[in-house]
Amino acid sequence: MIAVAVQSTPIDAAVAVAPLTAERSDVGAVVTFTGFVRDDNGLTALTLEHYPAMTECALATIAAQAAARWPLSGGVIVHRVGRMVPGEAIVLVAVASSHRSAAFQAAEFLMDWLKTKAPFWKAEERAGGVTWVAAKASDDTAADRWNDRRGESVFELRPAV
Amino acid sequence: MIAVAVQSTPIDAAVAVAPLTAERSDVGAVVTFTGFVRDDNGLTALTLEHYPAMTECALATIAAQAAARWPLSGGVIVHRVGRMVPGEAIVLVAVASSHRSAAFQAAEFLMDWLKTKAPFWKAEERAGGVTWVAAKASDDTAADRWNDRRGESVFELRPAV
Amino acid sequence: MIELLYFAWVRERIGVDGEILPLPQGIATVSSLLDWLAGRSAGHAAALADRNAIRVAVDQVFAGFDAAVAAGAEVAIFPPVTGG
Amino acid sequence: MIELLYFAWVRERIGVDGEILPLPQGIATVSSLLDWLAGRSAGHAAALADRNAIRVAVDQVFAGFDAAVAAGAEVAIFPPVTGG
Repeated sequence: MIAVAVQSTPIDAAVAVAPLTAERSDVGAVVTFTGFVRDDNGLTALTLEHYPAMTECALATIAAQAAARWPLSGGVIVHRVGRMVPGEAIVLVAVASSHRSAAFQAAEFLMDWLKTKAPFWKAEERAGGVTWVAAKASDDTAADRWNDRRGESVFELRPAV
Repeated sequence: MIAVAVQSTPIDAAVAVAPLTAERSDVGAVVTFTGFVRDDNGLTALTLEHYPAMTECALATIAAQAAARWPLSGGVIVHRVGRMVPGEAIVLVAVASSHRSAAFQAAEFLMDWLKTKAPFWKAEERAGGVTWVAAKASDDTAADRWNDRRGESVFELRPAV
Repeated sequence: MIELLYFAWVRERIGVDGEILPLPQGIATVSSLLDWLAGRSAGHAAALADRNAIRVAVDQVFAGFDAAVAAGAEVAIFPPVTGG
Repeated sequence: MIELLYFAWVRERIGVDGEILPLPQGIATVSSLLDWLAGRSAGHAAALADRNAIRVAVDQVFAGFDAAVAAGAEVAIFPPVTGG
């Protein structure tokens, strides 16, 4: 019910979001999040590496969690991979629901979990060279907001040291 | 910096949101909310009445509050008025920021305040006749989340009985 | 004179979009204005009977019932808003 | 045999995308697998030196260091994810 896609071509937001409301009159709210490459500190390009055998299943599992937690009438996750330049979209998440609160929460949940529980890695290109982006503690904190028994049993990224 | 518009013609989301990222590479996140007419309980049409002399100023004041509270690089509020049918968009809010959390919060804030602090009234048409929509306590509760000294001094809808 | 504007079911019950009236002596707040208006017709009385369901803007800014009104003001009277 | 896959700077430090190796006797957990791999070359040692910076998936599911590994498994080793 939440469609997922991983692609190396540019994301077309209008095309991705249109199916959520096409031919329907029971949808009250659509929330869309789009993440873009920023030219922070002279960044010239961003490359998204991923783990192809795992990625779509990880996205589908995250999507299923959202669908289980909120009454959604539809949704879509599109994640770009490969090399892109500032201004291009990296990721698009959109969810449709009867009510705005569910749509906002589900979209924010999807982004928080995508950032911490899907096998993507960002490498930044600048004049000085290429560096891998470090995971942010703030992203872990954001993702942990949504933890419950169900969530923790499905995903446990931290090694049990 | 947050553009506001009130119109009786259909809302084109792509046209409304495009300026937020056009020619820019410093925007990291865009969150868009679109509210639609639902065919709940046989609803056949919805008419939005407003107070023209006040509406744009009220929207601009709400927009200014959002801009003061979060680091936004841009935003847009488009509210439709007049008669519309199920499936049509009533309102679109979009905000751009460097960071996703600010964008999500500002979009949700704008919607909560639009629902409770802008001079619009909905009338629902069904086979049985036309009824005015009653304000929802849940919308007041959602809007009250964002109250602070600044907010309360700018808007006080409740009569001091 | 004072300019009154009515919206949604307040407009429907009163039966007009608005009216321009001389402001009587002694009416200096929203609350006393509403009391006076309620006596003008059965429609006004019906529209303004439940004050908990009435909201007001004075000169295009939301105002409480204790807000001041004076000649020359634009006072809009309406139910709680339901946009968005 | 066990199939190993490396991503991001783990891949760069080890110098290959992955490798298929015979699983030695006595290696039955992610933790012991990482200890064994770290001894294979200077690149492996550099990649796996900071275990707090290492995450693992076994058969395409995120796994803790105490997770079981057995012959036939696909074990992916990588830094904390940074997508979205």
